[in-house]
Amino acid sequence: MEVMPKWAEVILVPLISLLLAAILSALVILAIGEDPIAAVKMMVTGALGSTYGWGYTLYYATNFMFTGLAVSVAFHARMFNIGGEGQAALGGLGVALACLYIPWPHWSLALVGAAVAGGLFGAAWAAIPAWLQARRGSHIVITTIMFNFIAASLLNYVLVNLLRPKGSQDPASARFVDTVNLPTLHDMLAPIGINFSKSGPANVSLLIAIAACVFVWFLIWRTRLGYEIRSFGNSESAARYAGIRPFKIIMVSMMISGALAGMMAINNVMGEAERLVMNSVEGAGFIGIAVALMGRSHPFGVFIAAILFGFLYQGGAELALWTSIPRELIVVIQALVILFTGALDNMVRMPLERIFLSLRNRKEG
Amino acid sequence: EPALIYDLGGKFDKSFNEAAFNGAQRWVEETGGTYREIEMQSEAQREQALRRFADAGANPIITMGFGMADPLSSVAPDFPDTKFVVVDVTWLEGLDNVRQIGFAEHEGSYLVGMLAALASKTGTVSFIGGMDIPLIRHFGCGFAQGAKAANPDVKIIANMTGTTPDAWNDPVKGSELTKAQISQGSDVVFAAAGGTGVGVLQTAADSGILSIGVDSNQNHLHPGKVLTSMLKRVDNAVYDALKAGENVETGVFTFGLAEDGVGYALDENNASLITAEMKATVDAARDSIISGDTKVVSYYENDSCPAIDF
Amino acid sequence: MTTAPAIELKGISKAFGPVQANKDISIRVMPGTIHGIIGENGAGKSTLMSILYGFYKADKGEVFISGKKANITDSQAAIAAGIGMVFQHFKLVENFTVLENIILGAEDGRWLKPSIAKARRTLVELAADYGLNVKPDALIQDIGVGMQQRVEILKALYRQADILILDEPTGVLTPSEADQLFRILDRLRSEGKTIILITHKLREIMEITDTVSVMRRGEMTATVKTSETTPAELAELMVGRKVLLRVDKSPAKLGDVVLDVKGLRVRDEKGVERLKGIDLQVRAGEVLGIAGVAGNGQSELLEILGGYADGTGSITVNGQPLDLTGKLSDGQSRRARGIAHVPEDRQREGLIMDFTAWENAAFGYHHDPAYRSGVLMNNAAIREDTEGKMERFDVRPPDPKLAAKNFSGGNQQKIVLAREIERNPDLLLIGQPTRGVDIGAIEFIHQQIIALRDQGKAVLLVSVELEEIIALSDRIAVMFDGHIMGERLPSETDEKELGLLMAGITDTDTPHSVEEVQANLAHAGEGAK
Amino acid sequence: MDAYLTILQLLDSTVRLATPLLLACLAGLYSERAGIFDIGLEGKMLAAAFFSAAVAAVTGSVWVGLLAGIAASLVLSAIHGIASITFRGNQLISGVAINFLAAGLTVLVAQAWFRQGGRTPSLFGKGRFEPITLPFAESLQSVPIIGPLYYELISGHSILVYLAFAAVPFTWWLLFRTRFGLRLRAVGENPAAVDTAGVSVVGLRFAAVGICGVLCGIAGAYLSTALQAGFVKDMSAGRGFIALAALIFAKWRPWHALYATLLFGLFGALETRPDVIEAVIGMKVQGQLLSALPYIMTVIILAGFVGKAIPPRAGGEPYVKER
Ligand SMILES: Nc1ncnc2c1ncn2[C@@H]1O[C@H](COP(=O)(O)OP(=O)(O)OP(=O)(O)O)[C@@H](O)[C@H]1O
Ligand SMILES: Nc1ncnc2c1ncn2[C@@H]1O[C@H](COP(=O)(O)OP(=O)(O)OP(=O)(O)O)[C@@H](O)[C@H]1O
Ligand SMILES: [Mg+2]
Ligand SMILES: [Mg+2]
Repeated sequence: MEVMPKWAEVILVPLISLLLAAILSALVILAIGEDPIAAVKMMVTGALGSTYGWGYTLYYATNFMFTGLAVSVAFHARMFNIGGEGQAALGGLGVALACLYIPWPHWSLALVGAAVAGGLFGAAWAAIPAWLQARRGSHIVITTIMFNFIAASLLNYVLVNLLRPKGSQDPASARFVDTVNLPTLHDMLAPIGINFSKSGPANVSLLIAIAACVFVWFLIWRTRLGYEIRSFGNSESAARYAGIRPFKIIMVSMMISGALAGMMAINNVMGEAERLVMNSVEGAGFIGIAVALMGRSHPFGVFIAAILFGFLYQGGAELALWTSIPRELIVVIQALVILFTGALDNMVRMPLERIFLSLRNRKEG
Repeated sequence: EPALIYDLGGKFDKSFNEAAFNGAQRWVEETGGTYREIEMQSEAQREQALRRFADAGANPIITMGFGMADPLSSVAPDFPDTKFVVVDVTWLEGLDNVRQIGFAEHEGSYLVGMLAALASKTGTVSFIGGMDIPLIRHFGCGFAQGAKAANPDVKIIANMTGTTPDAWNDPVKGSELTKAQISQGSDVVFAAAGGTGVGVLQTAADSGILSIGVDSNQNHLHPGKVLTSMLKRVDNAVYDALKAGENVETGVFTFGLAEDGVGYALDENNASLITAEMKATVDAARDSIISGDTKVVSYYENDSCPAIDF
Repeated sequence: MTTAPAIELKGISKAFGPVQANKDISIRVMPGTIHGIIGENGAGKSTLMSILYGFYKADKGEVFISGKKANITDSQAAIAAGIGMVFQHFKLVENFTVLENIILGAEDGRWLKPSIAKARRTLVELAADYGLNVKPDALIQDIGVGMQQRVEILKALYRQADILILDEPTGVLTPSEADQLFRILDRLRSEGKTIILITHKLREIMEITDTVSVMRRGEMTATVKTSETTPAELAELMVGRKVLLRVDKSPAKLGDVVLDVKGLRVRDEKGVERLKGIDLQVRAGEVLGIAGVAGNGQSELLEILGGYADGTGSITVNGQPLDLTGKLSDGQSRRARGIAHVPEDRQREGLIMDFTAWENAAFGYHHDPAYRSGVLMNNAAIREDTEGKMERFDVRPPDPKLAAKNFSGGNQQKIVLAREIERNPDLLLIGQPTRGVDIGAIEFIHQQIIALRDQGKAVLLVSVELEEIIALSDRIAVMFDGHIMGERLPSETDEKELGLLMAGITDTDTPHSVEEVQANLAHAGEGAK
Repeated sequence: MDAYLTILQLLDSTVRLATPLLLACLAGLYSERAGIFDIGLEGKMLAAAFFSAAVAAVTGSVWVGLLAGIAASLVLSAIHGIASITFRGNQLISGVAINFLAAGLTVLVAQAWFRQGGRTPSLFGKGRFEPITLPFAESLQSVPIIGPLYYELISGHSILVYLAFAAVPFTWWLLFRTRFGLRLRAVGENPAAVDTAGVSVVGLRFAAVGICGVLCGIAGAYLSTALQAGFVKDMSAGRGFIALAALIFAKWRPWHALYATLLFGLFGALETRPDVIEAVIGMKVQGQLLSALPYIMTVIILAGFVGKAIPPRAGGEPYVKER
């Protein structure tokens, strides 16, 4: 017996929350002496008004889908994986090694190989905190935070001391060979007659990310493993009763989580930079937490939230290009969006529920 | 209209990017011109910014930092009529619309290293880097060679702040590193660490030891307490490029001591700290480097430093 | 002159979203009386009392205390008006001591030390006065439920409540604990205090109350004098049909030994030995009832049989040994061996409260080939199966898509029972099958257990309800402190004898003092959680 | 004697590095003990660091700055409280939002206010907290063992350091010896018990969140006005998260919070002294490994010596008695 119809819960509540965030953001823009309407216009046209804009929006969104899904899967097992950043960094290493040292005949094979390598590296990096949680009771939140730092040091070492081509002053790996370059949306859409901008970095990884959303949906809501993960996450005592082994669930859910985070690297490392640079993850692991929380750990929610954040990133970049608004404004807008759609949603929901209830009572009475 | 693209640290980093900003400001003041600018916040944005500015007809497009090398090599060929200027990159090939500018940071660092050793009473000087990357080691390496040249017995301590981007913005850690170096005897500290350096200079001033700024002239931050600053005349490079406009000369340029591309800062804030004798010694070394008599080894040559082990 | 009623509720209504939990309820309770309230699960009893206690706010209606209109906006106002309440689900802080729980919210001044010292003195007096012995410095999580309930009552008495509301207080108590509670209630009544008692047990209503109200679907359907009614009449008022208050069963037809336990020892997480060498057998076609005060090892027995505790000794099922440690000792392996388990705590173990009914109906059996298609789960099949189960077990509402938390306790229990019994297990483990369940549902659950037995299955029943044990079992084993104290046939024993065994006293023929039994019992309940 | 001095210096550095962690950790302790999880410690610290430095720079008084920092942190606390207590929102999301909000707003406001690229002007004189020399520190300095200990380690910190250390026994006392503490702990374990005992759950939780705000405010002010002389963007540099880790490490207990943050501080201090590490283990530690060492050590200690941490039972869940 729900008070509100489903459409109101799924569409109306987030929409009104978003509107509130937008209004507040506009006030902030006003306060720093800029024109909010022009700014919003610029963000929208810059991010969504052209295939160029979409190319970037979707590129960022692809990153956030992977990390958002990663956090979500772990969340279903009640594991708070803050380590997406480190896992994605290690995934980048895996992808780079696969691209640098294996002579792939074709990008499609390379993509599969790189995705597997990135996934394995990410999973391995998540497996250690998972094992420590399962066997030693070490709190996953601390260990994953620590593993982010350790990953940064490890990557620094690898890039500066091992992968950096001789003589290069840039702490980055060599460029991957052209055969492993992934087709961008431009390359993919051209054959079917759509002229997509050449410069946007969105690439075939987007399809993998969407496939990952579908995969996670199936995993969580359609497979027995997903059922066990959700059972464990909801009630550890009940899971024990049912014969669901905590060790297995913790390990498996965290490794899937780490693998998803690691696979992000096919987008940023293989698809965009085409080499491994320092700090290639650039906070996408942390944004993934916000995306997962806002998407309520549901793949569809993650998909939408990732696009929203992609929009904010790209819209913000456009603002920074053409105005003197400091780039931190975008961070503030992100904060407001997270706050209103994620944490203050009941502020919108509660009055709405009352309205729907009285509507219903009137109909019945 | 020209465009200026700052590196990740942001234009007010009190050193590298800020020097570029200062150069541009000088050009604005002198000519009343205008320019577009953007601060990078992600790797993906580098190529985006290049293309967007080029599409919009900006010319020349001046970019900062080695991170721009790779994006530039893919964007520049698409805009043959646009001139690009890149600072801290000298190794791109086959791009005839790009002006690549490098600085011999090791030479400048060498001079301030000498000054440090000369000013030190304890015989111990130190270096604090930001993130542990080759460029920073390059700075530290020149510094160590200079210090050794001035005083072969000098003890040199070097620390890096960290391995995450926070390493550039952690003045608290910079401060703690400074104190640690002080307790090991250092009385002159050279910071090449972005925002972290603010903490280094502050703590040095508070603790009564000398510090050395980097990139821009940071002597004014604590008058009488900053021994000198290792100048990297990014401001001049940017100013020159803006002034030359669309006709900016392309090719690879390295600015060392000879070109006044690097050097040490001497102004009213530190005049009392640099004795005539010190100045004479350092200037002699400067001449000797320019003439080729003294060779300062670059860390890049074989990823190691003769004077210090990182 | 007539005295004003101690409590008068007028036209109380309360809705939770679309659910009308209380509809226009009016009731009067005279001072110095015990007023019983009965009704099916979900009838709205707890809601009504929570409103009186200021825990929920009524949508409509008025409250009068001793004839004066009281504005009870929160529990603080209720406490000030002299009302105390023992909730159905205790409101205690698990890792606080008894004393800390008692003074919480009723401290004397800002500093704890003097408050605690004073409370300790008062507590000793109260305890002596009412025979409510508690250990003031024990942690709640370390004491048994019976003891926890004493703490709840002491909380109310400590706040000098004149009106005491008890919501299903005996659901977790042994008969002797319940008797003791009733002696205390009697005592309180004679001191002029007013008591409202919610219970599903008609025996208790008949035994102690002066008047009784019946609730149905949010409405107050009848209020009668206890002396003028009968259990059968009350049951009918409550459920709306005639209810069988006795279990009807034929003599057992014993088959082979299904479960054989020898020298079983189990330690809990803290390393305390909970089962200290248990031997027992259950045959096909037989219900073995395990009686005992909660916390004497019954839970551990069910846990190791159900596959989630480790131990030593030997257990065989149909002659084949069970693993007692390691990978093959988990719940999945147990189910594969034909053991089904209705756990004692349906909300913590038997169900996942946020899952839908159909998801819960597959819980533990999600690997069943009938429930899957390839690697995926066959949700349609599970849902269909659940619909059938809900129909056969009369789960209300029969909606497989409703979350478990939205069913009443009785209906939650039916979902678990349907899941386990319909597996047609060789051995059914069943713990506290009717705890907190209304009489209509109890009747049904009891029938199902007997039906399974009559199909020649073995049933191991653990319950703290002696009445239930005697009614259902073909043989009764009594547990005390991790040992089996003895076995009895239900026809040859009575509650008194079992009660002594449960207190660890085996020479049941010689007379024992109440103090001795109580001291033993207090010791017995310590391990309960 | 030299080694002794080195140890003292190391510990001295430990104390400085531990202080902001300790304050933030205690802040989190109040909040989480009351059942409100707070991953927004970082943001609150950052906001306080900025506002205390900004106001100190403008007014020239560090005390006014401190108050401003606390006020800024309290505003963020209030947002967290309204989201997670009043509107029963997700506490994690609210915390994440606060971190973003602080990271963005500090720079935005700083830029609009001072136009120095998201910095505040440097503080000097009364604009910052100076180290205090305790009585007799100078004269006792020559006394062997005790003298240097007193002078180097105990004396010579800013007042906020002493405040932070004093906050540990105070917190213990408040939580375990007062009525307020009893209720606060209860509300984090079982809010229904508090509610039915006639005490306001909302009031208690807001109080806890408020205390958390005050302590985060002091932590932030310590960063920018005592350790540093001004604000630099992102200067909290992840310390809020480390404090959170320390809180779990400490299993939500005040004295353990002190030990845990001192341990983290010590790791941080050791990282600045590779020479000491080299002297102790007899070989040079590679640079990146040195940076990772504090985190590796934490994981090892956590896995090896610290058992399972059980958070307050009602933590993270909004208190809902009716849906
Ligand atoms: N916190 C709540 N939120 C929403 N609905 C509730 C809540 N508590 C009770 N209800 C609804 O109110 C109805 C009455 O519940 P109540 O707890 O008063 O029943 P009860 O008579 O005490 O049942 P039982 O005998 O099982 O204790 C229920 O059917 C349920 O739908
Ligand atoms: N949060 C809730 N939302 C909706 N309904 C609820 C909620 N909490 C309780 N209920 C309803 O309130 C009624 C009584 O709840 P209660 O918790 O008293 O269960 P119960 O039947 O007494 O179970 P138990 O015997 O296990 O205590 C049930 O019908 C249940 O559906
Ligand atoms: Mg009830
Ligand atoms: Mg009930």
